[in-house]
Amino acid sequence: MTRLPIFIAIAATLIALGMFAYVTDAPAYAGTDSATCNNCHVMDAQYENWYHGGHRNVTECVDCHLPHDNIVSYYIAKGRTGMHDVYMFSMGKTPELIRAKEDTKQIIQGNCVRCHQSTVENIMLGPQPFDRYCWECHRAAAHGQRGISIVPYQDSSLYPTK
Amino acid sequence: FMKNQPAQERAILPQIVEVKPMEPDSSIWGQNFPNQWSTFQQTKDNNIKTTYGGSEKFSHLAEDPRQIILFAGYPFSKDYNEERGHMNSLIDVRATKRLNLTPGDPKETHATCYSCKSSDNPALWQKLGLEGFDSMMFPEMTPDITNPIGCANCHEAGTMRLIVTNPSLENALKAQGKDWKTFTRQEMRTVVCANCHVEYYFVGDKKILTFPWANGTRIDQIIDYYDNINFKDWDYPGTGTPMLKAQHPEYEMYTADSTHFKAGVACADCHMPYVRDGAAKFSSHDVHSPLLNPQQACGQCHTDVDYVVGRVNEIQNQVFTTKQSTEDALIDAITAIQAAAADPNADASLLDQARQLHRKAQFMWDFVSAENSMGFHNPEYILKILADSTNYARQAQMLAAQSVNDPALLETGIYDKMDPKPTPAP
Amino acid sequence: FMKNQPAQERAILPQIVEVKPMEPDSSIWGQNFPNQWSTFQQTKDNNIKTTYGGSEKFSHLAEDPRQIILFAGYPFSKDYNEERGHMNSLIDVRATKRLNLTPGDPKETHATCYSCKSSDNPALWQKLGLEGFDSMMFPEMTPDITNPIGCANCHEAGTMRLIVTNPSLENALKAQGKDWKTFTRQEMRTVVCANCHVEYYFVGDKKILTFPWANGTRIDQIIDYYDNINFKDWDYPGTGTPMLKAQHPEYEMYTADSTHFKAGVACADCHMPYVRDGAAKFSSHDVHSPLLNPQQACGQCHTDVDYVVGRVNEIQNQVFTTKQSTEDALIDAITAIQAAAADPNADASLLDQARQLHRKAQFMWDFVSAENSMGFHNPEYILKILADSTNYARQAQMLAAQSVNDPALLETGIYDKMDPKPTPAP
Ligand code: HEC
Ligand code: HEC
Ligand code: HEC
Ligand code: HEC
Ligand code: HEC
Ligand code: HEC
Ligand code: HEC
Ligand code: HEC
Ligand code: HEC
Ligand code: HEC
Ligand code: HEC
Ligand code: HEC
Ligand code: HEC
Ligand code: HEC
Ligand SMILES: [Ca+2]
Ligand SMILES: [Ca+2]
Repeated sequence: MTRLPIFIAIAATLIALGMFAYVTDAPAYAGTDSATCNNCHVMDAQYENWYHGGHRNVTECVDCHLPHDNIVSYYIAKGRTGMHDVYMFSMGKTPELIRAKEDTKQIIQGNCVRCHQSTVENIMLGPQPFDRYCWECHRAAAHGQRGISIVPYQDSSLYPTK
Repeated sequence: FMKNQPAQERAILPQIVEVKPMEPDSSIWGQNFPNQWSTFQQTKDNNIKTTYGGSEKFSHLAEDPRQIILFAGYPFSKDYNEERGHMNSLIDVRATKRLNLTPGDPKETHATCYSCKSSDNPALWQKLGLEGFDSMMFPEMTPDITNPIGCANCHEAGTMRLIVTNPSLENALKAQGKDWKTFTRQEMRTVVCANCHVEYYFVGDKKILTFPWANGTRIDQIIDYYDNINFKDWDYPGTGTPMLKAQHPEYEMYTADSTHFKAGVACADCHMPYVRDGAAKFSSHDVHSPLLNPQQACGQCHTDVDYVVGRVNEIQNQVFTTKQSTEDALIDAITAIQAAAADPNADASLLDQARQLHRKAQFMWDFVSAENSMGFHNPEYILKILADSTNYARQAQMLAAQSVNDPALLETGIYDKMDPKPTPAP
Repeated sequence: FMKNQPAQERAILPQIVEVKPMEPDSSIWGQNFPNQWSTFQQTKDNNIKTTYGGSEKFSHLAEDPRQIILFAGYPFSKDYNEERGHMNSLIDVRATKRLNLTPGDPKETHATCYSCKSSDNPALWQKLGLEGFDSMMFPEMTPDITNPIGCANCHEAGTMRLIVTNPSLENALKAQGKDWKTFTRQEMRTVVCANCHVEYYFVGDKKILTFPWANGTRIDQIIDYYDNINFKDWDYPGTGTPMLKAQHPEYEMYTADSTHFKAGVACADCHMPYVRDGAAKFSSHDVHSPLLNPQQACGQCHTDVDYVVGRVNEIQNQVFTTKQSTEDALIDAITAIQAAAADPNADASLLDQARQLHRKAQFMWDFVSAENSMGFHNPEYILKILADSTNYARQAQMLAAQSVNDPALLETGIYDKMDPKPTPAP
């Protein structure tokens, strides 16, 4: 009897969360669909360029942006960076220029090597560490050439030009 | 993605108020486009200086008194300041001591000087025609001009398309067989600036605004153009050189195969980068030095913003010191030609060759100096121009000495020895 | 990542044959690294010319006879060819007419000229010491030198680490307080080329190979260095100018804050790009002009390869024409100084100033001309150097005229009027 209100409260909370999850499609954020990342239009450019780049057939965002050495570090990183992104976005703190942070870069580098290990074996070896990011040379591999629009036309039914 | 957007969220249509063609009052356009209008208004109050540019109205003459000597006999030796944001255009053109407002003076300033300063112009040009506009006197035109640069200088009302509004630009493009109506959007993002940021001169007594581009927009083609029509802006005092003055040839310099131009980058990419209001992007209309907002201006293309800003610095310093050496060479040459010209026995042909080289060298220097990026818009081209200019200036001095057979005219480093240095007229 | 790899999977180890330290014979190293070895061998047979470089052994003197005049009195006026791939180093150094092989001649060529031409050197330097090596005569050393440039010039056997093998580079870095053992891998990808692609001179009678870097590697620091020790390579005939010769200062030019260097790019990135054998990639050891394989050399960083190759062209053309103007100015100056020096009444102090400027101007020009990228390694720096050089050359001419009080010495365009042009000695 005295537990009923608590039960109701819990049920209500669950229903509310469920509704929230359903309406906002929040579980998608637990998945890997690249379109999800693009829910935040602040990353349109990265999405668009990935979409048109060579890697789309073989990668989703998380293939590069989350560590894949084991499932624990995968979800820790996912939770941490995900919460960071959501917080910054929701609080309107999105910086003018979104840039991969240093630890993000190390995660990415690990992933380049994960997939391309046999290709880069020769060059990664040696008594001195390989001290550069792959995309210092492969500048367009991930997100295309910066700043230069890869869609030179616009949808004239939506954006008439006259 | 674009399909998912509800149509009414789109920026251009529908518009809250209807803007009539060539509406001079930007605040009316601004009701439809509050972001563009509010950023545009910021051009009024910018006042930060960068190493070589920025928006503070410092005097170029005080900063580098060599220019007082180089412009002797011409209004630029009286008053020549760093330019500021677009909203200041009217205040600044009316305040400059370069204006000659003496009624009836043969050199009285024409309304042509308003050409690039007001959003009233497009309507006035339509009403009066280019000739009608330019043949009026400056004070005569003043009452009709109440708005500084504004939306109507760059946009077509309604469609917001970028357009050529200055009839002189239209003519200059035509002279090259070009029709801007065929240009792509990305091209217009550069060409729209050419309404104003270009070298120009005034034709005839009616002072018709003209761009000297019939042969092309490269420095040698422009010099050829002026030489062919025997044009001069003024006679240099004491040397008798028929001089040319260069003005803000940003467009010509940038489009001369600069590395960014060849890579497809437009003026607006750097000077009007996209900024965000919430999730929507728009072009910042707060046009100023990109060094004041390099994250936005350069960061879209360059990951390492510190690196590119460092490069600008490196390039500008190199251009600045080279430009000063050229100025020293010009001053040495001018001093020699003055001495030779004062000598009635001077060999006229040699002296004339000296003057021709002085004319050419100084215009080349001015083309770099009056350009407002201190070399960044096209570093290699600009440094080559300075190398050639110095070479011609030195040869001018040598010819002057030969013309009077007097090696004493070969003194160098004259400006350095000057004490005190010249100061701008108070 | 390396931690996760079982040691035997790593490509450097295990090696099929053990290579002894400083092994001169590259084919032995090549058994362990067939890809590097087979590409290395291609440097032997390259013979394609690019606009300004490439691997064909054309004569710079025939191509631009001005250089015959500029190097008058010095072996470079006899024979000066475009360089070729690394495997040709011995053939070419032995064939050049710049060698003086007259036994007992005070100017007989020392073994120092082998310093940058053979993989036998590291072992020889260890055995003889730098002084022992350099004080021998060229023909005396010849029997000990049987291998052209090879693996031992750049790598440590066993680890394959990039190392400084030339003791003169080690000394030069030390003089600047630097220790290459602390350099990163990416830094070594540039520094390893500085074993050879640097300006150098010979100290004393033993002709000890030395890099003039104690004050730094910028052009003005190097000139200061030489001026301070009163060094000269030769006396210019007729002018008496104590001249300096510049040689292949690729390293100094490139690292002088060039746009690529500041962006973290190394020589090996462009000249030894990764290529593939099956899926695995390795550094191409077929070192040559990147314009012959721009897809590989530039394409990973620059998606638009046509654009960057077009830029190289643009930059090189601008540098080339500016460099020729500088040469013309130098020839005019030389002619004037010769005339003045022939006049016993010349003012000694003015004439000496003229010589100093000639020395400086010509070294600056040569620093650009002897550098092998025709400006591309550092366009702005190089164009600024040329602008200054021309300015000094013209001032040298003016001082010569002043020293004998004779404006007839101010003639310009002398080379253009020469008919016939000089030809290299047969
Ligand atoms: C092939 C690997 C790869 C994939 C797939 C990938 N990225 Fe990236 N991403 C990178 C790299 C590499 C960088 C760092 C670029 C740099 O520092 O220059 C980066 C940087 C970013 C940045 C920071 C912006 C910047 O320029 O530094 C964002 C945001 C981003 N990625 C989002 C995404 C999204 C969203 C997706 C999926 C649509 C995605 N990425 C897919 C490799 C990848
Ligand atoms: C809720 C909106 C939102 C979603 C969804 C989102 N991001 Fe972001 N992301 C942001 C914001 C805001 C920033 C800028 C934060 C900053 O720079 O501190 C950002 C920054 C980044 C960065 C650069 C900063 C860093 O961490 O190095 C990367 C990479 C990135 N996001 C990848 C992703 C990927 C991959 C996904 C999908 C799995 C994703 N984001 C989903 C809003 C979002
Ligand atoms: C999930 C695995 C995966 C990851 C992570 C990954 N790649 Fe790839 N990458 C591939 C595959 C598979 C291909 C072949 C694609 C094709 O042929 O269309 C490829 C193609 C490439 C290519 C050649 C095509 C091109 O776009 O130029 C380059 C270069 C490359 N990757 C570099 C990188 C770099 C750099 C990173 C890290 C920033 C990276 N890759 C991350 C799987 C991956
Ligand atoms: C690649 C970027 C870029 C492009 C494209 C570009 N500029 Fe600039 N511009 C700069 C930089 C950087 C400066 C130097 C600012 C400084 O010194 O503070 C500058 C300076 C200027 C200035 C002087 C600004 C001041 O600080 O007073 C004007 C005016 C100008 N540019 C106009 C133009 C015009 C017109 C075009 C096209 C024809 C153009 N720019 C193209 C980057 C660019
Ligand atoms: C209608 C003529 C006109 C047009 C069109 C025009 N400008 Fe200007 N611009 C000026 C004038 C005049 C000034 C100087 C105003 C002053 O100093 O009072 C100026 C100043 C500037 C400055 C210096 C601002 C500062 O704070 O120092 C920059 C940068 C600039 N313009 C860039 C551009 C670019 C980029 C375009 C094209 C997108 C453009 N302008 C189009 C006339 C024009
Ligand atoms: C073809 C367009 C054009 C014409 C015609 C023109 N200007 Fe300008 N004016 C500009 C531009 C662009 C700037 C900003 C760039 C600069 O100052 O170099 C400017 C800047 C100025 C400035 C502010 C900077 C300074 O120099 O002190 C003054 C004052 C000025 N103009 C006066 C005049 C006068 C007087 C005339 C007539 C002789 C004139 N303008 C004709 C385009 C023009
Ligand atoms: C100095 C020239 C210039 C002036 C003055 C000017 N604009 Fe623009 N405007 C541009 C350029 C360049 C663009 C970019 C157009 C493109 O990308 O096609 C632009 C774009 C726009 C757009 C399209 C959306 C966007 O942000 O890219 C709107 C709307 C706009 N301007 C409104 C205005 C209004 C309102 C005014 C007056 C307050 C104004 N403009 C004054 C040059 C100018
Ligand atoms: C729309 C794209 C874009 C914008 C905006 C842009 N750049 Fe560039 N920039 C390029 C391209 C493309 C190159 C050529 C090299 C390459 O392919 O990466 C380049 C080259 C450069 C270089 C090397 C050239 C040299 O002379 O050293 C510098 C420095 C540079 N940019 C600085 C800047 C600065 C500063 C800004 C902002 C004021 C800027 N860029 C804005 C695209 C851009
Ligand atoms: C960004 C790319 C790049 C870098 C980094 C670079 N070079 Fe070059 N180099 C070139 C190009 C392009 C040429 C011109 C080739 C031509 O004219 O055919 C060249 C020319 C040369 C040549 C003459 C080649 C020939 O064709 O005969 C030599 C030697 C050379 N470089 C050595 C070096 C050295 C040593 C370094 C480092 C100190 C270096 N380069 C760094 C691109 C580069
Ligand atoms: C041991 C001395 C030595 C080292 C170390 C060395 N070079 Fe060379 N290099 C030479 C010599 C000598 C030649 C000219 C050979 C000839 O013409 O016979 C040459 C020629 C070249 C050429 C012209 C090839 C052609 O086909 O025209 C290039 C490019 C070059 N080197 C780049 C490099 C680069 C990059 C490095 C460092 C990774 C390097 N070199 C290291 C001595 C060296
Ligand atoms: C510090 C290293 C170094 C020393 C010492 C050196 N060279 Fe070279 N040499 C090079 C390099 C690097 C090249 C390729 C670049 C070039 O030719 O400019 C080269 C190229 C050459 C070439 C082929 C191109 C040509 O000029 O015809 C000859 C021949 C040559 N050297 C002869 C000599 C002679 C003779 C000496 C002694 C006076 C000497 N070298 C001393 C580094 C050196
Ligand atoms: C002119 C200098 C030079 C010479 C000579 C030279 N190398 Fe290299 N080598 C390099 C450079 C630079 C690298 C890149 C090292 C790095 O990235 O750490 C390299 C890398 C290597 C590597 C590492 C894997 C790779 O391909 O990047 C091997 C193995 C190698 N060289 C073998 C050889 C052999 C075998 C020879 C003789 C046939 C040789 N090298 C001659 C400069 C040279
Ligand atoms: C110094 C520049 C440089 C760096 C750093 C670099 N690469 Fe590369 N990479 C190249 C070049 C050049 C090629 C082209 C080889 C070819 O196609 O002959 C290449 C080719 C590749 C390819 C094959 C592409 C294809 O078309 O199939 C892959 C995959 C790749 N790199 C991945 C990586 C990864 C992963 C890293 C970081 C560990 C990396 N690269 C670092 C220059 C670089
Ligand atoms: C390892 C990466 C890398 C390689 C390899 C490379 N570049 Fe670049 N390049 C850059 C960077 C970084 C910049 C600076 C501008 C920017 O940020 O894009 C640049 C700038 C340039 C520019 C603009 C500068 C100017 O002066 O106009 C040109 C042109 C250029 N590179 C040509 C080449 C050529 C040609 C090659 C091959 C011979 C080459 N690059 C190889 C990274 C590279
Ligand atoms: Ca300004
Ligand atoms: Ca060569």
